[in-house]
Amino acid sequence: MKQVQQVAVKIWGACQRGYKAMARIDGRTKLGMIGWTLLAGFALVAGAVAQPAEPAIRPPAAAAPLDDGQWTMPAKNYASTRYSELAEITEDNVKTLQVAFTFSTGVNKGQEAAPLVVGDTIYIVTPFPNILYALDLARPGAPMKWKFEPNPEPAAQGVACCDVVNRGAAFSNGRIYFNTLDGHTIAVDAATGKPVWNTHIGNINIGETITMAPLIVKGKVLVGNSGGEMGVRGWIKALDAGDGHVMWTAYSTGPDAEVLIGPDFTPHYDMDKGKDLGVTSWPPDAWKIGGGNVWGWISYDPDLDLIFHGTGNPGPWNPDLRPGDNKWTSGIFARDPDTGNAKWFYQWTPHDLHDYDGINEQVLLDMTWQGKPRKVLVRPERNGYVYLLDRTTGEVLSAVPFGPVNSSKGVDLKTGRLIVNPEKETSTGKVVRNICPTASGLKDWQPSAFSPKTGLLYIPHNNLCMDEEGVEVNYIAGTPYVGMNVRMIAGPGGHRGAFTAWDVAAAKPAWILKENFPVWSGAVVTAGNVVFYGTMEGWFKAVSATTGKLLWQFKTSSGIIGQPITYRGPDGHQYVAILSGVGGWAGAIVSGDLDPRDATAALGFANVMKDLKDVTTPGGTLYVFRLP
Amino acid sequence: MNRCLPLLLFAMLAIAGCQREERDTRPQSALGSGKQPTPVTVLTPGGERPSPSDNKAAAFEANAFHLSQGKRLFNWFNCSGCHANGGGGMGPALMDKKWIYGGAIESIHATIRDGRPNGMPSFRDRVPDDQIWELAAFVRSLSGNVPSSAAPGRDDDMMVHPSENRLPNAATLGKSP
Amino acid sequence: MRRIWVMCGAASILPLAGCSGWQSALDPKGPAAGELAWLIWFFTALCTLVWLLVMIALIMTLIRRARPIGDPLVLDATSERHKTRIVFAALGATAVILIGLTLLSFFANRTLAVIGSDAALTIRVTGHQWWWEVRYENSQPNRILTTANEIHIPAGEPVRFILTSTDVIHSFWVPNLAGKLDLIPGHENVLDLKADKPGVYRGQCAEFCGAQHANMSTFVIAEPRPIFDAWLNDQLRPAAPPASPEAKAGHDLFLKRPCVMCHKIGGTMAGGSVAPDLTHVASRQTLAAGTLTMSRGNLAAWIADPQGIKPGAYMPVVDLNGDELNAIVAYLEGLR
Amino acid sequence: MRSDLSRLVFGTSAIVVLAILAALTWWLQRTDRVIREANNATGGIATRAISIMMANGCAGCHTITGVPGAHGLVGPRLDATLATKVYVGGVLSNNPENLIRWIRVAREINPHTAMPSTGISEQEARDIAAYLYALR
Repeated sequence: MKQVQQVAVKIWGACQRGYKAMARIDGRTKLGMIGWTLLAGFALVAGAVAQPAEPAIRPPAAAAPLDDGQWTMPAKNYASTRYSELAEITEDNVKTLQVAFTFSTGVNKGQEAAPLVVGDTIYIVTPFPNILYALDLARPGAPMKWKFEPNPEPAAQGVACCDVVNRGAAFSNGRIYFNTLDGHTIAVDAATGKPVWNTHIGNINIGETITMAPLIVKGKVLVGNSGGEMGVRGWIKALDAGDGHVMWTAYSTGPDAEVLIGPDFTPHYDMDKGKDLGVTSWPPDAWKIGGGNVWGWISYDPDLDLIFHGTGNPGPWNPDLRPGDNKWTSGIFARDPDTGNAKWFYQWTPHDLHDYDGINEQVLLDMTWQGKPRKVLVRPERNGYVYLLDRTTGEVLSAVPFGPVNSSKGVDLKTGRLIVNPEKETSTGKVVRNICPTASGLKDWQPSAFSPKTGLLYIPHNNLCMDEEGVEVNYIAGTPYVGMNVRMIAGPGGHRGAFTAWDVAAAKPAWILKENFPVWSGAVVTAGNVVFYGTMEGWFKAVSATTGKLLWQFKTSSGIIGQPITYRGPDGHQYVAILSGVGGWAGAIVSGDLDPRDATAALGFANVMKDLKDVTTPGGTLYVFRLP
Repeated sequence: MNRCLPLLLFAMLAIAGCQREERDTRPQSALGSGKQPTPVTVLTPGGERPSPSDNKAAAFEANAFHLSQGKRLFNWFNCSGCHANGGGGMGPALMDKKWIYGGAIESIHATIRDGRPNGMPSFRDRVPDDQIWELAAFVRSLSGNVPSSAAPGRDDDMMVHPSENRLPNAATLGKSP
Repeated sequence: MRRIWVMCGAASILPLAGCSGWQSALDPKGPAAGELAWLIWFFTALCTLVWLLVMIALIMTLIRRARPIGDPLVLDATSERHKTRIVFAALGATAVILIGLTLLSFFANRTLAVIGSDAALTIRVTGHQWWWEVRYENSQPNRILTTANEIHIPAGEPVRFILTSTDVIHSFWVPNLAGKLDLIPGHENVLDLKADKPGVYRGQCAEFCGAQHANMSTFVIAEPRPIFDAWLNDQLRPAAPPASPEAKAGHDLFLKRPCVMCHKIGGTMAGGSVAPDLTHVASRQTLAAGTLTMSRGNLAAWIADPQGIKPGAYMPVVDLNGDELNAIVAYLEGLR
Repeated sequence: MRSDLSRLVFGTSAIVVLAILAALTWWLQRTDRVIREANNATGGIATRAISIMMANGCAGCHTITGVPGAHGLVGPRLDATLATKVYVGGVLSNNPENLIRWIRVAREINPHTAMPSTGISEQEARDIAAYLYALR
């Protein structure tokens, strides 16, 4: 159908040009032309009508099954589309959206979690102290069913970089799985709220915390650690969903045996081939404290039977202490979920200079690329590029910046290497000004959403630049290991955030919304053609998925950095939920009550958020909306 | 004689300049242990009690040498990793007027030495006691309450903020970047 | 009278005996230092010659009987021409000598600049108050070696030094091998040198950098290539595990006490980098940047009271009892 | 008058010089005797001791008369009073053999002492003991 449409477009264009010369042409030809024009016009209309029925780009069916109205994992499905097929709320009626109920979590720290909805219950996990609440949606006002308090070690707050957040829980097979800041993974019975198992996998005394949302794949709970700013060696573990024992551990640095690189490992680029690169691409011993933490998002493709996860920045930030490519940090692994064995790897940012963690979400899509059907993975990356990777091989199909980038000059598609801008290289004692994007990336963890209806990827992101100065750094286990003075400033244009709709097929933005503050919340898009996201001032916004036009907004009690979800309630109607409560790295100035006079506070983020304290205060409230 | 007097005075003044401050880089056990318990709260049943006094605190509190050593150690021991250059991050801000566990140098010393339950690690045995006093003195100076003659110098590198004793008041700071 | 002259001459030569030895610019052991030594001697000789000529001319003028002065307003053309010629000749000679010396030093600089252009080894020296951090660069990152205060180089090969600092300005000066060059925070200076023969050459910080500037020295040890390679490989090993129960106790104490806050010992949790790397500390010949020779007693003395040995140094006095002190010494002594 | 004065000056000078010479002779003889006695008592050679003490860290912890740079405050001061002390290291009675043992293997005698067993040779320890006893 698409080919027909393309031909039609060509003919239409030819006819349009032809009309101009019409006056000099005889009647018969004119008649023929009009006929062709009509035919082409008809074909165009037919194509447009047919498109939704046969979308050109869509997630693999196995990874994104038909929508049942529930929301059982933060990314909605294994393909991480954050797309709901619910269409009761539409572009037309969204303006009447109103609050159905609210719920205070009682924790005034950054609320980055996505609520879960399973059956008649909504589950929310708070930042430290990581309380898990179950609210009964079947009763008016959604009263509390139960709450589970894991009582994590308070000292863990002292080693949690960038606020004490939690990015959500996951549901599988009658249990809720979530992580606590002090390094426990806990399974809780979804019906009763009683803990089933509790496995201690992180050691706060070396700076290890866990903030990520787990992903449950084939009876395994996949969890990674945080601590890239503390010199913690990154890993991802698979825990048995039944009893919680660790089935495999894959480190992000070190010898191949510990990274789980075996004979199956077939990276696409030469730079990732070699023995024990996780050791040889580091100075002696540096890999043991080299970061590469897995604290972001994991996707899973059941057809290929591969999980995809990113690895965080190498530590310390000061690159002088770690010459080399610093494998396998700031990259992406494809692994076999049963054994953890790596299939391929691609490094977004070899020898990272600016804290470009590679942990963002990857949306799994099937599409035609340059005439060939491809299984791809779309990834708006912290270093500023939207990457399109072949997810079977790890080959980069395209990498296009989605905002102002001057720290690099593009990606060499032949070698796969990021072309670093030597003017923005940092080192000890050197002040480098105006590096874009910042350490927080053009886009940080805040997940984007993809709508197969529009073919657009909705990217909430930052528009920031920074000054950096490498300083002497000293490794002391359990204390920060950064070695960089950072001061962030607003990016070109003066607005600090943006919400970009990215045309995946054309690899260019469809529209961009400017936001005063970084858009630190996730996004969700629905079949009703509405995109929801929140701002750090506290506005919860609904915009048109096709044009980006603001359709509705609601001011919540605090800044929003959470992940919106939408679900079908027990009454059969569509609801939208969001946690409001400012914090995270961007909002630490408010949630941590930092002093704006110090430009380097919160690793430099406080400098660009000085006025946030005048706009919002800490909070922690769940808001749920519905049509009247 | 009249002409000689100022000369004599000047000479005496010049000789006074030879007086050099003793830098006690070795622990001075004679100065008291500095281990008097300092309560975190001001509330005590039984009415007012005398405030704690400690020779050791006085020797460190407004001493330029110790303050500058404290500033160096603040970076060396990664205090700056959590508290930035006073503005805070993973840990609370230190340059404001808010003291969660008390702002007396004894309290700060106790905080560094023994840690606090909500994330402050204990540096007991990891940092010699005199260095903890130096750190405590520097931390106290961050909020601009030591004599300007003793406060350590500005960070010259990225000029993240002026020297500790010349910080503008938070209220007068520009609102929007 | 004659004897006095002889004695004076002998006495004046005596200080020159100090010119040889392991820290002397006048005893060059490499092309860079040789070039400079030659310049020093040539400049000194030429200047001495000029000075002597001037003195002779002066004395002659003073001794020569004064001619009767005529009318100062009447110029004697011949005499004036003569005088002008002399002045211009002297001026010309001065110009030629100065230009010559300038050219000499210019060409010497050019020679210095190309000594290390094909250097196979690059060593990064970072100045700290008051010690030297030494990093052997390598294109293979896991063969980068970090050590302190003692610099081994292969003899007969050019070596490139990259000099920088993290605190204040220091200056790297190994007089037998090269001229001095500053270590400046945030800036990299490049110094090339070559040691012609194996030997031990002492270097010293040559820019006042604080209280212990005088005790900030280094030793450059030039060795034949095979020995150097063996040394490098040896140093790349992780630290030796403690061999005795006492050393084991010392290892545990090292990680529990303030040592761990600043020092690194490869293969352990100690990863500090603001103080010298101790992974192979006992293999070095000196302690505390050349202040003490390496021995068990000196190790103990340095740990027990660094402020007594180097007052103002950043190594603090740590409260250790006798057992603890000896355990740590036993451990460090095993780090060869 | 003048010659009287000169005679007085000359005479005084001569007496002073003679006195100095006598004192010097006495002192040298005493030193010689003391060193000889110390050498005999310990079986060491006092004159070799200074470089041994500097190389092995004695100077780092002790203040030792006559040793350049030995201003240590960690251990006791080693000076002329050493020979008259009653105990060595607080445990052994003060005699040459005990002092030599203490210098070599202090920790075998008192396991809790901070003084390390220096690991020097017997002869070196004897040389040091000779030097220390000769300080009196």
